[in-house]
Amino acid sequence: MATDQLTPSKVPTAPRQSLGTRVRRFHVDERYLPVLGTVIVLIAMLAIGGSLYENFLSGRVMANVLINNSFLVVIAVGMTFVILTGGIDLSVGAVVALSGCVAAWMFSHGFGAAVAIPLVILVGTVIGLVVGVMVHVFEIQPFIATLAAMFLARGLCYIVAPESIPITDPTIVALARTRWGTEDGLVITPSGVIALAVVAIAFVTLHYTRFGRTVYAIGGGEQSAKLMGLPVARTKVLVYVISGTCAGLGGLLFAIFSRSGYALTGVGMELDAIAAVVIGGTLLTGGSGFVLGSVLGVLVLGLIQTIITFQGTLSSWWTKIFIGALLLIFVVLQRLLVIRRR
Amino acid sequence: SSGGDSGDGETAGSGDGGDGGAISVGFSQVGAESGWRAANTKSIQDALTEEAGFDLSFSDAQQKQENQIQAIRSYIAQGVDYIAFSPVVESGWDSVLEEAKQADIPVILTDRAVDSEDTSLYVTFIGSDFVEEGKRIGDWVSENLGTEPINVVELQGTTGSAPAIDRKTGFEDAIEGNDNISVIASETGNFTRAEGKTVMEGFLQAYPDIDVVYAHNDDMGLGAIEAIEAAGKVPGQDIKVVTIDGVKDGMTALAEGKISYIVECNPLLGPDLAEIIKTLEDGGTVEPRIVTKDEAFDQEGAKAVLADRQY
Amino acid sequence: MTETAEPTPIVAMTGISITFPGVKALDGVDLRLFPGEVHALMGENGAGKSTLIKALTGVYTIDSGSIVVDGEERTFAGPAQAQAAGISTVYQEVNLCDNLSVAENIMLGHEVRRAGVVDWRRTRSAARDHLRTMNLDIDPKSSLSSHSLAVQQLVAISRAMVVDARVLILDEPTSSLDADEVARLFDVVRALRDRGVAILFVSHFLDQVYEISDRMTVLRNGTLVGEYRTAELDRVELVQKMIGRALAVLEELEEAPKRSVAERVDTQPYVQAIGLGRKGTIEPFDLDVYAGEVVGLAGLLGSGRTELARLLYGADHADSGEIRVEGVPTKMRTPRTALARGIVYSSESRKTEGIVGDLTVRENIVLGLQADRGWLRRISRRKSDEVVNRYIEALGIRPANPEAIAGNLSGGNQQKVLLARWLATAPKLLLLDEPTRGIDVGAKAEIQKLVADLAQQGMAVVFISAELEEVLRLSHRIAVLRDRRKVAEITNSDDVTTDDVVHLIASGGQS
Amino acid sequence: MSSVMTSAGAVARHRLFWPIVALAVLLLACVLKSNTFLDITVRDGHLYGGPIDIVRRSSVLLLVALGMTLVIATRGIDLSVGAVMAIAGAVALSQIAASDNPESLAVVLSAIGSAVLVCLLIGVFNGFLVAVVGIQPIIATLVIMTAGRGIAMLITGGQITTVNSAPYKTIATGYWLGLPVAALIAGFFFVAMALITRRTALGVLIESVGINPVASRLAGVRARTIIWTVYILCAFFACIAGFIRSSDIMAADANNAGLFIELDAILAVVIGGTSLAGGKFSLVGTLVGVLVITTLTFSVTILGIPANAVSLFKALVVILVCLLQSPVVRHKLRARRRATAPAPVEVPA
Ligand SMILES: Nc1ncnc2c1ncn2[C@@H]1O[C@H](COP(=O)(O)OP(=O)(O)OP(=O)(O)O)[C@@H](O)[C@H]1O
Ligand SMILES: Nc1ncnc2c1ncn2[C@@H]1O[C@H](COP(=O)(O)OP(=O)(O)OP(=O)(O)O)[C@@H](O)[C@H]1O
Ligand SMILES: [Mg+2]
Ligand SMILES: [Mg+2]
Repeated sequence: MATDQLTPSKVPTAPRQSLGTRVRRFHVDERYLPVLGTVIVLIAMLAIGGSLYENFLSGRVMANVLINNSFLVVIAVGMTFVILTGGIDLSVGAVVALSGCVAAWMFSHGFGAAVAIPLVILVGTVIGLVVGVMVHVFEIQPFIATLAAMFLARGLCYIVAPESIPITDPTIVALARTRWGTEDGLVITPSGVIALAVVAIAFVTLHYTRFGRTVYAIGGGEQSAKLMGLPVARTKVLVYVISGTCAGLGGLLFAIFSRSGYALTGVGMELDAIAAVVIGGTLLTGGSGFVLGSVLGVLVLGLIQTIITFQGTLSSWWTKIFIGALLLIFVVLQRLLVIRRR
Repeated sequence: SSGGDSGDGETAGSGDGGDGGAISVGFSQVGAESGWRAANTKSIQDALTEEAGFDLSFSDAQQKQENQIQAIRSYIAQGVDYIAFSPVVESGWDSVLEEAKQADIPVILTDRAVDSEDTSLYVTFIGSDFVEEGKRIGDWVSENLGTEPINVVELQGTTGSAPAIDRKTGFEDAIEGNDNISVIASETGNFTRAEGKTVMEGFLQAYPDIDVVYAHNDDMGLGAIEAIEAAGKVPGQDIKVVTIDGVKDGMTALAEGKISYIVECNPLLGPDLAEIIKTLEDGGTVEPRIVTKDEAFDQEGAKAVLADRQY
Repeated sequence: MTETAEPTPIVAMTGISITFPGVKALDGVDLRLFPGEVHALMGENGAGKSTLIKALTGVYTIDSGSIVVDGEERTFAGPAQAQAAGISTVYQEVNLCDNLSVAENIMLGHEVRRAGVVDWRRTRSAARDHLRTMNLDIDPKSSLSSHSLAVQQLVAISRAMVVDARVLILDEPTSSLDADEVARLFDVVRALRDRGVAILFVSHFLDQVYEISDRMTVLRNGTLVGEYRTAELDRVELVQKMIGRALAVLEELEEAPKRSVAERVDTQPYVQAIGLGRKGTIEPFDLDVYAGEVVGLAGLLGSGRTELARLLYGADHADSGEIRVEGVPTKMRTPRTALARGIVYSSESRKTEGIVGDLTVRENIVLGLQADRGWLRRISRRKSDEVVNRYIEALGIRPANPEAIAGNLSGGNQQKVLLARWLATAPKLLLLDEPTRGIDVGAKAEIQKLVADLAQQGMAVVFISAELEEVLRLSHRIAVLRDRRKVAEITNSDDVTTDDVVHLIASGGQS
Repeated sequence: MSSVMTSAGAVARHRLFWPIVALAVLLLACVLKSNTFLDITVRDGHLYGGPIDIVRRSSVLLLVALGMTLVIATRGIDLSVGAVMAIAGAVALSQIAASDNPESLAVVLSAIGSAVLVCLLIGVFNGFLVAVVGIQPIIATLVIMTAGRGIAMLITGGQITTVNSAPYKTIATGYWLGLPVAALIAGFFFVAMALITRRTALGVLIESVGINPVASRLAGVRARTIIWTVYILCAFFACIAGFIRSSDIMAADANNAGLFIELDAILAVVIGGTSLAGGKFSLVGTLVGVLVITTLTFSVTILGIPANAVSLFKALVVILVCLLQSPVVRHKLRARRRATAPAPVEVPA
């Protein structure tokens, strides 16, 4: 770099050691606090669940939390990219349904897995691209662009598969059946592995590539990012493409999970994904958060479901109230932890 | 209907069934989207009580298949004796049912069927035949109203859901031969009163000469009645309303003549379920498909049963 | 620098015009930049300097005119393309991402990569090197938002150095820097110039302009006044060209507003801070401010002046000590409490803490007044007209349109709007943090005069400025801060010089 | 004042141009399908007809969107409105159903009173979570969105509570001075809010908080109180909307009352030109947005769009309106219009 070779002509008056450095009593970086809060409350939840219910902490139950939510993990990862730029993606639930329906339709029309699987994921990519263009080129607010995409994808679902279609393709069946792991139920499925791989890729992308850092920069201030000469346009379109692709992949995982395609799957799934991301400590205003936090967020939601099932005595309405209450306790605790540490 | 009295008998006999402790049953309900569903839940919770020798784990899936699969997996992990559930969707249950089968837990389906080719995955299905329900409405309309040219509007259930699809199909099958009947419009009312009313208001605007409203459930029918009355017409006279379900509000309207005909879809599956589980527990076998006997009511019939209608 | 044979300009802008809804911001302006020169862009607030810069780097699309870079006609679609063409820019307001670390802000888009992935260790050490050139010894890993505006500005400058630029544009880089930082920056600028980089420099400090620039282009009201060699244009002429008014104004300027002799009428201070402090921000300090008195805060960048003012205003919570207002102990819970007691604070970061961008000038000016009255009692149109027009005129806010969107105003004019907001509330104690940042020469004198007058009329003022002369000129007393601690307090008199204060700061009050 | 009004008016007209065109096109399509659609007839002294239906039907969404506009202006969002509607209906109707005399006005009023109280409490709760605890609005209101329906079902025992009560029925289906009461109620609150936000300083303070919360706080604005207030207002309006919805069918449907209405409300707000990033809001814009969405829903039935294609139809209309409204397209269209005008004269340097 050019300026390195510059020799100062004037010796600085006094090096200011303390300049700008903050006195820190805690060594935890502030940015990690929300995630840390999530971890602590999650552990507390596990402990309470374990003490209340038999079998709760068994390997099988814990493995199930991941297996049952692998599609949500993938979707939440995609959502994290979007939210980090300060956007939001409401279309993911409908895209999951659409790619599931397309998968079911293709399999029932004799396409093989090698053709169907990439195409199914591509469905999500294309919708993501459409959204990205709407958001970036036409400057439509993400909420609205993705809401329109949600209607669109849902509408296409009814056209592709008006009724639920079972999937009998051997590859999918095999993927659904395969379990790796120990006898006592601590197992992992191919879907789980895919989800974890997606998380790993996302992590590296966000933290170790220029694209990833641009995502954060846009969330910190789009105008600034633009003035800093960062490729804002490309990045913004790309995050929606990523989210769409993740939703497409999520749809595939859901199709494997349920071995069917159905137009009404994933109603409200976008909210689950958003909730997971936010619970994981990501700010909806963008610029701050971690993909691993989102995974924790999914686990929290999964655990809440598990607790409900283990409780077993809740009526339908108490179930709703209970979920709401757990969510409340969770976010308030997490928030208090964060404030405390600050 | 079918299960009522036999269920009672079972309850009485359960006192001595307690040798191995209570029978643990995991039940995953679709949700609580309607009065019908609430009655269904209550019936099951009332039948599988501790006194009757059951240990019921109930969970509500909030209309999400993923929650239901998750709940069933959880029941398997908990090691319950029986699993019962009302599937949200027909397809997509093979994997989790296979897991249940591996764990040697018998599965009973209630209310809605699954389209699994491998019928060994579940022991039996109890519930209604939605196509048949639509067909019975269609037959009645065809016989009683279709004697002269009539215009029918249809209020569909939630787009894509099995009851909506089946009830539509059944109705269409039944009226196929009757040229007098023309379905001039068919729109979804999402099984709710409010949307039933909204859609009916639109129909009334768009089509001046509607003779019959076919609603896929009572709630939409009741909503339609509100719309008809608001438009200054008399339901039951100017426009006839036929529905499926037979919940209390619907039966009341039927008794008052606002609704003309209702095909019942019996939500009280609890006693049947209890009986089946007891039979299986005692080593017996059950039919793979038990269709509940659904009645149909006209105004007279409604008046007769209304007094002791509980849901 | 002497111009012998006219070399070819690296940037030549001709006939640039830009119109915003209702404003013709630029009208046929020319600008030439030659390699190896420092070129000053001069003009009053709102003259169009920043707009011209943004036109060059593609932030704004030009209505007409041509831009030739390196002999080739170019229109950049955005700063990214301009950067690729070797034009590196530090825009007027600090435009960094305060959610990221210092290192990232410097290196964003230029991270050191190995096999496609960012090598953070080397990226950080590169960032540290760049910070060092600016004599900035801060942790590259620390979050940008934890640093004061001045530090952020230095970081922004460091960032501009990362690219191996042929043109470096600095839009008011020195507005919140103190003398040392400025000297340091100029060293770097000179070194770059000597290596043939063309530098475009904007500042309202004439001293600085005369110290560093070779040539200058003067704008007035969006039009070009002319291009001059710095050596051939003296200050009086320059100012005349900038403001287009007669010399009389200038003489008035030279005759700096003098602090009046403090004659304390009150026996008790209007506001008294006793052992007020906040852990990690500022050590407990005592400070008295009497009505009719200007208390200046002197200190280097990061010395805690801003923090002191924020505590007095209740913008941050003190965790020790107390504040007495007219002798009554008062808990400053929120700015509202302070406001209700006639204490107001004009923040140094006008972009993030001052101006409400999408509101109009009028709404921004009456905001403080309105907040004080509560939402129910809306300020009548008549009252607001009166207030707004008064301050638009008094401070020379341009465009003089109360319905202009405040965020679209030029930086200096935004600062004036912010000042107007606080003056409009007729406060008892005015906490001014860098109130003249980015304000042009004429307006600066006006504002200084205003402050002196207000004090004379009995207002208490706490005055913070990076410009020590200004502090000395206005203050009756000066509190000296260092390392987030108040180290000395002196009574100002004509004998006190800037050197005395600098010495006090350097010695930490041990003189 | 007049200069603000005209300049703001000009901008508003511009921004709302395409939504209004969309409205007109939808209405036109309906007329083409059903010729009598726009006819307004007088029956028993009441007005009937398509436009009246749309206006009456808009009342629920208008109320919800009204509150939502204010919340969105502060950079927030309220997902709980649907649940609040359900609770309002559940509380009011179960109280009426439990009383001896459902037809009595006093009973109805007290039922409404207690429902309003409950809903205000929910608003206070939401506002507390957002403004005081500092939880992100979307999650804070998600709590009630989830639990609220549970509470409503708890009140109704999971059943759809049906009542017969003439005074209550008036809310949605009654007429006053020939106009639907529901529309009058919504209109009243709309006008009241428009006056309150623009005749007092509330509007500008809300915008200020939405645009730059930090600067607003430093300017002495009670940001916390204002944010709290808008959530309470939002819950209140949702509550009134809940009364209209439950009165419409004379039943409290805890599960379905106001289901997904938050999305429609947000859509209406945004079509009306208020940005989800907070700041400047336009209640008139919201009104137009509401009319567009209600007409869109209504036209689905009138035009006989097949049930399977309803979603697709909605998506296309929304996308079209948004695209036409987008700055880029607007700019392009304007440029084309201008192209016929003489080119700007080059000013010599
Ligand atoms: N985005 C915009 N929209 C409308 N008007 C604008 C916009 N940007 C700048 N202006 C107007 O253009 C004129 C020139 O502004 P500019 O920022 O270039 O001034 P400047 O010379 O940099 O002033 P300062 O010294 O205060 O920074 C001003 O009148 C300003 O109000
Ligand atoms: N939000 C914050 N939280 C904690 N410490 C901060 C914060 N903002 C700034 N600081 C630190 O407090 C110290 C003093 O702040 P600041 O630099 O604003 O003081 P100042 O004397 O006003 O300097 P300047 O001339 O830069 O305005 C600095 O070391 C800075 O890093
Ligand atoms: Mg400028
Ligand atoms: Mg400072």
